[in-house]
Amino acid sequence: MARRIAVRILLGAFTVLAVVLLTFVLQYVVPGDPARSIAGPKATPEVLKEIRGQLRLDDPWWSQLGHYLSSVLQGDLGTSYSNDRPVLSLILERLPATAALAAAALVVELVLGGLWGMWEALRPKRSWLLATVNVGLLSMPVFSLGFLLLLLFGYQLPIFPIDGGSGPAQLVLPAITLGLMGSPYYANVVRDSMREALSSSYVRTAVSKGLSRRRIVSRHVLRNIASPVTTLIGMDVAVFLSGVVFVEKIFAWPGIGQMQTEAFADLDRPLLTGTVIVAAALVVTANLLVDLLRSAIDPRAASEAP
Amino acid sequence: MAGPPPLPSRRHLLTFGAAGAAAAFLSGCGGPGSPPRPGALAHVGAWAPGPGDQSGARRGGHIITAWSNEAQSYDPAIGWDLHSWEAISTVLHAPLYQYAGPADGPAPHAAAAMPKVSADRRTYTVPLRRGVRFHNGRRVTAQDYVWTWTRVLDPELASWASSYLLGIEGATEVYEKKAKKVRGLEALDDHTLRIRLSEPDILFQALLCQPYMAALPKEEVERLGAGFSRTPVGTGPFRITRYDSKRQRALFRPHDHYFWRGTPLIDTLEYRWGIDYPLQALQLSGGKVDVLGEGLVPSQAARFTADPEMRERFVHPVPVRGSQWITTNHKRPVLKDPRVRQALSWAVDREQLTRVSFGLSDPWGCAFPKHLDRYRRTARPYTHDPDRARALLKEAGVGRLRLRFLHGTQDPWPLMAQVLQQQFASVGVEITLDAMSESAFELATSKGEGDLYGTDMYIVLDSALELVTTCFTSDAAQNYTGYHNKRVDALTAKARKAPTVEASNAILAEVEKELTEDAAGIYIGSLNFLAARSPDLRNYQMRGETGSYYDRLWVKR
Amino acid sequence: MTTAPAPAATLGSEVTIDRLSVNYGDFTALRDVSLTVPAGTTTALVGESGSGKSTLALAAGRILPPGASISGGSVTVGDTELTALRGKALREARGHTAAYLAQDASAALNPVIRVGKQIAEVHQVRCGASRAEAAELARQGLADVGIPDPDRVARLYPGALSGGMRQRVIIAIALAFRPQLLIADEPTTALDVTVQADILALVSRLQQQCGLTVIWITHDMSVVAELADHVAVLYGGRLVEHTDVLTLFEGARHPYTQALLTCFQSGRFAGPKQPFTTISGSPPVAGPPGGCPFHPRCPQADARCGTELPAPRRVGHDHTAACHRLEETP
Amino acid sequence: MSTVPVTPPTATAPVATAASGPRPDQPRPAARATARTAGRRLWLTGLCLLGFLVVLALCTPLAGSPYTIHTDSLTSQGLPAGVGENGHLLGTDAIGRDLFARTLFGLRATLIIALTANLTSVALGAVVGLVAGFYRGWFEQVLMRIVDVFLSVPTVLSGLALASIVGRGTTGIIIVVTALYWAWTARLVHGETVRLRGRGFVEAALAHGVRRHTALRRHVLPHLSTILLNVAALNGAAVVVVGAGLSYLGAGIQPPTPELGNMLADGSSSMTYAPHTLFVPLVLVIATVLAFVLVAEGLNRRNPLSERRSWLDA
Repeated sequence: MARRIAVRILLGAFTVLAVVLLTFVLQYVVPGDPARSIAGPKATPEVLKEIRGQLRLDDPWWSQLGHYLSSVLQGDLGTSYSNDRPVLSLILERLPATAALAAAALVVELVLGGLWGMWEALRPKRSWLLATVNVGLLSMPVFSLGFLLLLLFGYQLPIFPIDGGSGPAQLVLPAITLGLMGSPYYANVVRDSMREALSSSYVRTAVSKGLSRRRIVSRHVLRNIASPVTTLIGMDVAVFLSGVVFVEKIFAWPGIGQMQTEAFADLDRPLLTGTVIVAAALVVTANLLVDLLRSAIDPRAASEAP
Repeated sequence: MAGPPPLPSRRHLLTFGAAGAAAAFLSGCGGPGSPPRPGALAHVGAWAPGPGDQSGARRGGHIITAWSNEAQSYDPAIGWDLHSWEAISTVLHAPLYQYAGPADGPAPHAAAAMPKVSADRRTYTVPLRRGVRFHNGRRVTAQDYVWTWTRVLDPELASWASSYLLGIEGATEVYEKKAKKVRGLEALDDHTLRIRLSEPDILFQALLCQPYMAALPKEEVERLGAGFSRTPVGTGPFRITRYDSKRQRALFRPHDHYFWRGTPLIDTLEYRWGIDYPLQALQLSGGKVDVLGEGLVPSQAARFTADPEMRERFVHPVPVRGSQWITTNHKRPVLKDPRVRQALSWAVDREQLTRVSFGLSDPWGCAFPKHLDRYRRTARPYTHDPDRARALLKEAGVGRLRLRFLHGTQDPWPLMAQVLQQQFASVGVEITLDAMSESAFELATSKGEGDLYGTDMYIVLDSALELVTTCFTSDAAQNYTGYHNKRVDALTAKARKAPTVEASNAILAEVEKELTEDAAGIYIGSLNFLAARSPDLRNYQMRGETGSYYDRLWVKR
Repeated sequence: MTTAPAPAATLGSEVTIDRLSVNYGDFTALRDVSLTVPAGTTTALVGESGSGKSTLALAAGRILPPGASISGGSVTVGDTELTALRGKALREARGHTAAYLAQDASAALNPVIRVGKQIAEVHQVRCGASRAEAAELARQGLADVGIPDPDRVARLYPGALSGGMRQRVIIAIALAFRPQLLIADEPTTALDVTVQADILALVSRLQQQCGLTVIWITHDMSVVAELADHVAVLYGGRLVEHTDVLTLFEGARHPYTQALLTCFQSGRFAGPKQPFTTISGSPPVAGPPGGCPFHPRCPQADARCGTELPAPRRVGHDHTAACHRLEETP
Repeated sequence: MSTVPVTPPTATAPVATAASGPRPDQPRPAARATARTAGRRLWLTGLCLLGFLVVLALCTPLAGSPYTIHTDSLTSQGLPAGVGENGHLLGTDAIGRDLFARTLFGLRATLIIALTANLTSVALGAVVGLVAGFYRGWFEQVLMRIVDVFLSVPTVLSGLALASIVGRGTTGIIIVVTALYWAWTARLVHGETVRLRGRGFVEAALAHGVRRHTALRRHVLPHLSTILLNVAALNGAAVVVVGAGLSYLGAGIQPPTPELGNMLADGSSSMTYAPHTLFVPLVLVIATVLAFVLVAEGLNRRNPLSERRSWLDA
């Protein structure tokens, strides 16, 4: 078991490194001059040259990459162009907000999607209401849904505060937006795996034991559907980190998604690559945790290939 | 409002391409133009120079201003986006002079009186006001100004404003690391500062009003180091007490030793950023926020124009000294012929075009902004005359004309480009639109690519001379399209050396006439600024050169 | 194997099935079958696929699959009449009337719960035993079914057990029921012969000790011979013959039963290269034809067999058969 | 089945059951039939809806030009005309262009993107997944790690960066969407292929000396077809929404070419004073996604699994 984890961590490190390379190339190739976004349009060419010199922007790309990689390996993600502070501290400052949002959205997803899937699995007839809601959510872009919720529950009937900040009350609307987006996927997975579980013979054994319906579902069925659901959670982390970009922009939630788009617009390369690395590391660790969780819940998973 | 909403970074917003400074504008409404009368509150002494009428002033209150982005820096030598500019101009630092009433020129602020100018108009002697202290309590001396201005010239700091100080004797040597001290800059005693220019410059008086010319405490700059850009120490009406980048908020409290006794009136000022425009509009109309720092962007401006009641309660329209035009690439042979440029100028229907910016620019066919003080215009603006355009094109012998129009994602240009495309098509000129990200757009235009692109330019130094020297003279910093007009260059140099503002403006009128007739650019609009503030604020004043004046407003909840 | 302590009372009770009919939607799987299984005895249900033997057994324990409905008749196990029960009462009744031994033991065990816990659960639910007591009873149950080192096995997951072990666990679960009726649905078919022998020996031992009433579904005559006291032969959803095991092998009267026996003998004692004797035709799938269900494949069928349904008639002391031409057959 | 299986049946795998009466956990033949017809009804409606949308998109020339700006139809304050006003069937957008024409052109652009990008990303994903799943060993590890990398890079950000490099036209978006979405399909297909390889019939084929890639093509691929169709359908829905997302951030198809994505983006900002500018394109996006989801749902229904009865109802 420990060997398997070690292999996974090694592979994870490789993935993060590959992501660093990919992101560095991506943002290096994006047209635009970071010096201009630092010094502003009225700066004279001499000032721009001076800034480019200080930030070593005119070095050949491979020396920039080499310099960057060596500093990353020592854990120093460089300093942000736009506000002169170490990228790592900037990200760590904003990370808890995004983590809280992702966690809350995951809870909303699991609860909504789970209950919905279970309800549909336990009812013999397929309900058309849920199918239409399913389609509606699948096709609604995040920002339209977010803005509608903001307008409805933040402004028209001011149930939730819309004055920005990162308190629990402000967390509700963004978490619901993200959660709603993901719940159809969870509902489908829960419904299918539950339906398969309910028609398998170990449930018949449970029925023949005379167990109550609730006990059968909670004791026997839920643990069996945990494995496919945890796989989905693993895949979902990456989705969160991109859905978060829109939601944080609309609800002014101070997370790394917002910082990422700002860094991209300002061509703040160290901050941009920094956020991507942290995001990639989050995805990799999340997948590892999910795998461990899954093999804890479902012994069959433990025997599968890593 | 059509056109993809602007990318999150609004740093570029009101810089609109060329004008690094904030939206420069005259406070159109409110109080009489005369210098501030003593307020009803006895204990409020004289007010800092600026617009507004303080009768019925009341103390106390907490003001919240919303911004879309974090400030570039609160260090006056570094910050240039609107958020930083307002903080360094009226909140944290007090420059030597500040624009007085709505239409008047600079009035003494941190300085005791207007500068004594030598006969050859090259030496300025500035008497400093006594009793001006830094937030840490230390008195300000002339030596502080010498140190601050030398710091701006320091190549290590790479401040964007360094180029403005090169007019002072010896400044270029410091800028090129050849000298440590600026020859033309001397502190005669603790309260007099003498500046010697290499040649007379009518703009220098306005330069003394800029935030980067305000004194900075040497010991604090060195103590705080990089932190200075977030929690600076200055001489302004407010000092910063908390900078929280995690919750994206900054808190300012009144400066206890502020030399205009009794102001500011409110207790605390809070800046909040990271708030997108639609949410800003909701927060304002929901009463959660008192001022929108960047005013109304076109997409939100439409929201308020749609509802007259909302417009009346929240919107504070303010004319701005800024002009909007389409730069033509003079390197392209077909665009070298002035008749082609004039044809394009006649082909534009400015009425239809500026409707797309929802009140943020008025249709206008001349080079300089519509409202200029102490200026008598002689140029005749272009109007919409497609037949004349077609005639000019035939006269210039141009058949099918295909031009590439570049634009970034910044409102309202993506939309205007589409309207222009249709208007030019009606005179036989085919425009292809080339949309790109904002940073790619700036890089492309600075390299002189593309044929046409939109430009907005605001005047901060109180004279149209700034517009010409930045965009239209041959050696202008932002003249990327190779426009050379000897007559314009000569007149501009003369205007700069003119003895008085009126004389300088008379010469500038000729420059505008030349630029307009030569159609150096296709002039389409004169810019406005729609400030957005809560109806509870009293005596809310705003000027483009500085942003909102928080030292004179009060709250009546 | 430690001898299990004699259980307090014999568990098994009499099962009487009276004119029972069951159908799945429109397909009638069982047509008014009457059968009694004396307490403490084993009755084997024999027949080809689709003869309704599984349905009869499951109906006896009221654990019919979804979609099946009892359209007539009644089932009484001990003193409770099962067909009338609904909802909670049915659930309660299921708990202590019938235990079910599935054919595929690995599927019948919940793959994600430890084996010990699945047995303990019955004790906890049925007789309210505490967690520790239930665990001890489960360990005891595993020992009863002859599983070595029950502590280790109790902590294992079903996936880690062999086929035989899993079947024993199923039996342990069944016993934890203290069931009045044990329904075995070909539990040994999926196992290889040696393990099958162990399981059969185990079941018969447990039956003697606890006096279980067993309904054993199979189509393997050797199992019938070894275990069963009575045998009921079903064909096309009808009870064609019901007798004790001895008379069946010596004097089966119904042509179908005789054909089954001959096929079995030819298969069992055939020398090399000798063809097996088979029964021509195939069991009815779309529902039995009019008259006697077996008549299309019955060598002695005559006109009457084709039209009129033969009613089951007593042929001997403990022997009924349903055929018009009983007299002629030897 | 002429002979009656007399000798005890060999230890058949639990799945292949002798049909001894309706297996309790297998759906009855009747159930399997209704599942198939219900499934067919569903994905047929899906296909019809998609067909209708394609026809709608094809008759764009009738709807007039989406670019002409009818300034006369803007209200006095310069606000867009509502649905049905000033002779515009669906009103106008913020600068006065006919929304009906723009929606049709937008639909065509979105369908082109949705179908092609969907095809390319699913095809690429399937190929990589199949090859990785089939040729086990280090080759699989390398491919799957590349998939992990693509899944870890935040989609929106890489989309933005890629869009500014490969250009913003339709081809640009297709490249971006393919780059973002092939990894999902690859991971799903890889998992499935690994599972299928373990099944008997593939190993049997290989044992008979069938070369690997013919075994792959003949045995594994047909089995995957249902999964691929399913993924393609859901992927189609996601592609439309991602296009809208990229446009919202200014990286999608650039104005003035209409595309449902950037129309949604514009609509969101002008929703407060002209809600129809958002809801008209939104209805069409929902219709497009509905078509894809119906096809996916229909295909899902065809496999009998979905009609199995729960023991709780017994």
